[in-house]
Amino acid sequence: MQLELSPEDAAFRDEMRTFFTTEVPQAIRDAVASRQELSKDQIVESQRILNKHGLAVPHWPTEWGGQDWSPLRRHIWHEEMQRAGVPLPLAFNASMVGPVIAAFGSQEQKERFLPPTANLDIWWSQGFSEPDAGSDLASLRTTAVRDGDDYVVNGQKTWTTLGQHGDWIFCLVRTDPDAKKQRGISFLLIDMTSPGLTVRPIELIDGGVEVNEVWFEDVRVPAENLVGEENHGWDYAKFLLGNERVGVAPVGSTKRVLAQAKEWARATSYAGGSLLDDPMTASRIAELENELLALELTALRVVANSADGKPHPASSVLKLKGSELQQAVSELVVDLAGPASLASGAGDGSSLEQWQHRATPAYLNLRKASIYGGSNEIQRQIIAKTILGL
Amino acid sequence: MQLELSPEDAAFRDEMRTFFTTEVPQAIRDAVASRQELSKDQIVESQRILNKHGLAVPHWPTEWGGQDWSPLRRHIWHEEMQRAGVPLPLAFNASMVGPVIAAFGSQEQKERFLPPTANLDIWWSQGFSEPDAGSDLASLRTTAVRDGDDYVVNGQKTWTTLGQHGDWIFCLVRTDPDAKKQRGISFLLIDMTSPGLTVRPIELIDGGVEVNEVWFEDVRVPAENLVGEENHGWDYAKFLLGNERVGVAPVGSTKRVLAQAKEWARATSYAGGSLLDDPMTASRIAELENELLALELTALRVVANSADGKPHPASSVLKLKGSELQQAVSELVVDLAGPASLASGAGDGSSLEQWQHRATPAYLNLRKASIYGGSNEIQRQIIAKTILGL
Amino acid sequence: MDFTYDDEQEALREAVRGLVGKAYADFEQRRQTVKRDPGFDEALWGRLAEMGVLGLPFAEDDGGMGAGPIEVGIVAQELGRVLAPEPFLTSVVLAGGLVAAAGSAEQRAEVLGALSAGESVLAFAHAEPGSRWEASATAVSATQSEDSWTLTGVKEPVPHGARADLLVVSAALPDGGTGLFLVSPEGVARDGYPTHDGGRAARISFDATPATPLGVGGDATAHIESATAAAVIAAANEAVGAMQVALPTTTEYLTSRKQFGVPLNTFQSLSFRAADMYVSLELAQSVALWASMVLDADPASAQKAAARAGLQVSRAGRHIGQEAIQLHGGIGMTAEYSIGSYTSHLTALDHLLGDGNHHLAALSSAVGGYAEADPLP
Amino acid sequence: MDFTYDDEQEALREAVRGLVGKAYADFEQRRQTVKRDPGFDEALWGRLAEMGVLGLPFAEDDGGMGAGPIEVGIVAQELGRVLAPEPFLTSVVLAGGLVAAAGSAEQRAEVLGALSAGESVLAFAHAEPGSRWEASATAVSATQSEDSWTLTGVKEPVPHGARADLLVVSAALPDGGTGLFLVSPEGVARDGYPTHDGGRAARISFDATPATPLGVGGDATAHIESATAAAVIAAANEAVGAMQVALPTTTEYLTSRKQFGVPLNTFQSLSFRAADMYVSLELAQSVALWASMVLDADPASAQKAAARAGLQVSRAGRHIGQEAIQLHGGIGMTAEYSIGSYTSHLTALDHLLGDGNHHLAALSSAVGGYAEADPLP
Repeated sequence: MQLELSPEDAAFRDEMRTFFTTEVPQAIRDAVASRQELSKDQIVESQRILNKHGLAVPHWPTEWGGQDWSPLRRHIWHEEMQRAGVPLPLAFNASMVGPVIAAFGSQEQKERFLPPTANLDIWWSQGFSEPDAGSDLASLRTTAVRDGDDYVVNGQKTWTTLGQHGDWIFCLVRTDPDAKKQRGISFLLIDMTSPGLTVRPIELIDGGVEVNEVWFEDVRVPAENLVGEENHGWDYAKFLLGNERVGVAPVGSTKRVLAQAKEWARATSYAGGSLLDDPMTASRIAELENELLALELTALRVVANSADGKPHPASSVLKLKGSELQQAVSELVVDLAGPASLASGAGDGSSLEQWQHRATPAYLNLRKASIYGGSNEIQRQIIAKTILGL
Repeated sequence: MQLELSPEDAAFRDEMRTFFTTEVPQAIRDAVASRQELSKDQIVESQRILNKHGLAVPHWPTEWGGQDWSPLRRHIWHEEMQRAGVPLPLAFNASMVGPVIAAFGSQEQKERFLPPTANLDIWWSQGFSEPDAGSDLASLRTTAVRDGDDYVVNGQKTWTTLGQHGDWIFCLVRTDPDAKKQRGISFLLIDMTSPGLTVRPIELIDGGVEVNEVWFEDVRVPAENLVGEENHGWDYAKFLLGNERVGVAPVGSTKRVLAQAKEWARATSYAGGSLLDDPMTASRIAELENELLALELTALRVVANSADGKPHPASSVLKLKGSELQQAVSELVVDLAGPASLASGAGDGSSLEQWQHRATPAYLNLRKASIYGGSNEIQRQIIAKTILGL
Repeated sequence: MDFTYDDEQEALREAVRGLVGKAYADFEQRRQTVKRDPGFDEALWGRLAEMGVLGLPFAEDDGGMGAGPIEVGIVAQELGRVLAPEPFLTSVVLAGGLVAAAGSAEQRAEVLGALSAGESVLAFAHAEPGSRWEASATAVSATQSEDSWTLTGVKEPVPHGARADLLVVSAALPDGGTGLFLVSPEGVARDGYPTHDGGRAARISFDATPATPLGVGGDATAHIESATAAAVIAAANEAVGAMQVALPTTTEYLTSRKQFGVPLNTFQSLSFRAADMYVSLELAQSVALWASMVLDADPASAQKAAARAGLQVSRAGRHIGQEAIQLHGGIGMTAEYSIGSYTSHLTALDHLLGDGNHHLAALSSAVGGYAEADPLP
Repeated sequence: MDFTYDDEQEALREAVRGLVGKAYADFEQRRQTVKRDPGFDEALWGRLAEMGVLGLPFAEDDGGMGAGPIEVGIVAQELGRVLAPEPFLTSVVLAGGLVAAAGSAEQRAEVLGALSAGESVLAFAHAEPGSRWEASATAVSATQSEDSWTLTGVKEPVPHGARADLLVVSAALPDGGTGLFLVSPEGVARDGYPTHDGGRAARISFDATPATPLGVGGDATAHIESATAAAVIAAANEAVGAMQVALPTTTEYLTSRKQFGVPLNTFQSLSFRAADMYVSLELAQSVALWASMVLDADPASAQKAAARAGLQVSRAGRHIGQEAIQLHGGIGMTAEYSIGSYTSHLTALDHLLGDGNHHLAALSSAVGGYAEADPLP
């Protein structure tokens, strides 16, 4: 056991810290820091800068831009990025479809898709959930019927995050209606400009429109866009979801918000002093900070035990506790904003601070954190069954 | 809606308060206040004083000593008793077997048992739970086989609270082994001096021996001791458990301990002042106090809605939250005691306070509050099914 | 102590439920209403006036109905049940309450008469950038010049401040203390905007704006504290109404929604959490009703009762609001479906007049002064 | 940052587990041991000495093994796993740690040599009636007369104070500050008693009792703080060991115990709560191990790390301890069955050197002084 990073890893950390705080435009990082919704252009610009320096998809195979880093370095890269307020590489590209194509796609698919996926020239959307297949993903009903060289796709996907920006969508579709649930599902890549494909935004409770419904009416998809084998899509989806869970504990960004929260508390008058001097506020912050530290340390421990590339089963702990803490910090910020937390719709003329405007929408938006990406109930189920044998 | 008690009810409350604080010996009430285990003699003495003045079993039918009070007056009686540190009338007698005999027993049984039950001349024990029938009470296996004028009882009961003091035990026994679970169970009264009946104490984690195993080996019980009809015992048990739930929220006693806790905190030095001045301690107390008030008010609301004699379904709320708060207050007291909470086994020569000695044993002992008398999981199940229709 | 409504109170409840419950029976109707300015239904506001609801707590001499906090609580609960966006709480209970308490007979008759008749929407401009539920004002100051007063400074957020026909404004007095003033919004710079829960708020900037002292003038801090306490209790009732609907909305979803081939309510981990929500609701409801009774019986002790209700309802509202979305899953996040709006409005009510920890701080500082928290006076 | 044990550390763990795990493999063995005075197994204590465990953290020159906090943490975890009642924490880590830090070379060699050899049990007499985990002493005062010192006053509770062969006693110095003294317990009034978790404590009364200053004498508050921090970290590791066993004990019960005709683990409300216990355990374990590493790498910053570990482990210990009993049901309340003793011991460890809120208060007061809590130095 050893606390310190090796000199090499410490140098790596410094290098990352310097890169993220100097190469990614301040305006983008300020937008992250003030908890604004980012524009598509900002997300694309940031990822291209990362990709240019080999920092967008380090966990991919080296021939497709990966870095062959140790798990610790990947962790450092991930944390420093969040710490600096750099938008993470688009998860649909970098953590989801990219690794699936790299692992299960044909050589032709790899060549065609991986470079533009890494560079965010293609913006991928995810087509997994359906109105009647949420946590119970395997009960999905969107069909793909083979017709000559094409599949003809019909059905509806939902909760497609940022689908309004999507160029392509990777979908789970049912190719064998007679097979039992998990079997008979295939993994298909679909051009979102295809005729018959419609994207309809869903307004969320924070007023934002980051998720969408995607409708498929006789959408023709070339059979060459099938990833891997027909009816084996469930295996690829499980692989993808396992990857998703590992990177999903937003420790770095939650730490950043909590550090900001201290400054916001310090700048708020309370009882003749500052709100940060209030023992109740200070202890609430200190307790959250301690739990976040515990989570970060657990992530580091889990990292150490996942050298074989498979997600450590305890990664469900990261997702579960990570989302809880993310939500708890967002709730803290609403309370720090106090009466100003009602000014969520205020414009530029407001006399209140930007962080006060954003406090409640961010809190409401983050209610999703324990639902999406495998709900916390699913994570508890994984822990109970896989780890505890219950 | 009206806040104040009617003048009559207010006078009733004053009368109760005066009675409990003047007629019940101070030594007994001090023992309750210092959270000591009471002796059998103390419990008996207190109940006989109550019974002499018609205050031991006010909820029984008037011909057997009941008072025909409104639900509100019963509540006042119950709260004032706890507030004054008067031991509650023994639940096994007053709330359990007494009402069952009064409702379902023969005239002969009523005459024989009710007066000594009210006066605690008979100390009743409860023989419901078995090693393999805890929350799933209906799976009990103790048998009673009819043999002439007797039943012959064999089996084992457990968690028999204060069974070491017991004169008689009321038992659920299986009289029809072929009937489905809940059917085939009878309600039997058994003299604990019967040959073949053995009581074995179980040491608990606080070092006390308040619960027991009771073994039955060919214990002969006169058939006249059957309550109601054979194989209908489950109905009587449900009646009894419903009654149990109502009186089980120990609001008054928890309030008393919390009020004491304030004084203990005030007497404890901390950071140059008193521990009660510590904002964290004060807010923890204030929050518990608020929840207790909410519980007391809910009990009063429930009382108002249970005029037909049946327990309001929300009485599960009282049991559930009541035990949680009882436990939370006991945890608070351990923390107030601080390092002195380790001195749980100290004797008279100790320089620490009696409340510090008792803090941890009381906390450990009260872990039972959410298990016994229908575990909190059972209460949640009742709320989910009966109230919410889930 | 008696928690049951009498016949008249039951009738009021039925009437209000009939009106607003019908108007917003369809959640889409509420959604469309809050999308358009002024964020509520002016016609419904008028019908509430006809029903006497807008003058409920005011003396009959002032044009009101002479009812009390129990009746106000009943209305607040019913509005809360359907998330009715009409500004009963901020305009009638809070701003109107201040005028009733501090206004001269003439001001009361004029202002409360128009308010009760549905002819004038009132707003209380009190919160300031940097303030945190204090009863005092500092960012807006009052200046006297001979017999006339002017105000200068910024108030934000002012609930329904852009729509209001008349403003009640708190301001720092030249000799210390906080005064209350009536201000006509004509010529005042008002920036209105929607709040996350479909409400409306505004930034209002005063620049030597003429103002009329409410009543005899002078320090009105005590009035602000009392009126705020009454509003906290009404807000608690409104939140209880919202929770009363959020819970069955959730349990109905659990019984109808299938996952893994069975209805969600067969998952005990979910049904038990619904049971815990019920516990929170029952407890919060008890304290909110009790606080209304305390305010009715003994207004002088209402501030502590308001803090107790505010604390309990804050905790319950977060618990129920957060769990309601979680138990719904993804659909709970959507604006089209009702449940998320319940959570959003509970969050707004929680922060309008003081959140749970604000109330807890007040209670904590007094905790050493008595032995037990007794529900009876 | 590396959380894995090296080969030597693994070997230590195996050796200690082999010894104490075997001795207390049967819970009844532990139960019988703690029933009799001195509350632990003197023979096992001797074997721990032979294994080098009792001299683990001390310099080789002082008769110890020259190992560090990682090794101490390993031993503490293993003792915690079986609730071994041997006073490694209070005698070796705490009392021994003070002697190692503050003692003269001669004192170190003599006292730590005997301790390491299993020939002498040490106790730190520090807690006083009325004290609350302060580093200072007030109830026992030290008086100097020429070259000799005497102590007067009462210490309680003193862990293993009745059995101890030598006492390290804190006392208020005549000129202020808190000194540390070695006191032979002969002739000192000691009232020993069992603690709820099977441990032992005592009231010790000094009455002009001769005492020898530890080392150069003078104010030793900083030593007390450092040694306490090291002991808090060891206690956290001991608690983690206990939780590591309490959880599987509970899950095994859930899979074997049937109610309503099915094993308890089929009730999702129970299995999910076990999952939450696992989360608490993992997080607490991470912080306890990290704090050991901080103490190893940078003893100067160990006080904050100790507070962090103390806080996290306190929360986890209560959560896991309370839920373990609840998920067991009635049998969890019985002394014959192991789980309740785990809860009891976790409660004792929690209150020995400072509970969660005590640590939180220390962390809160410093929270404004840095931006982020960084795990790396």
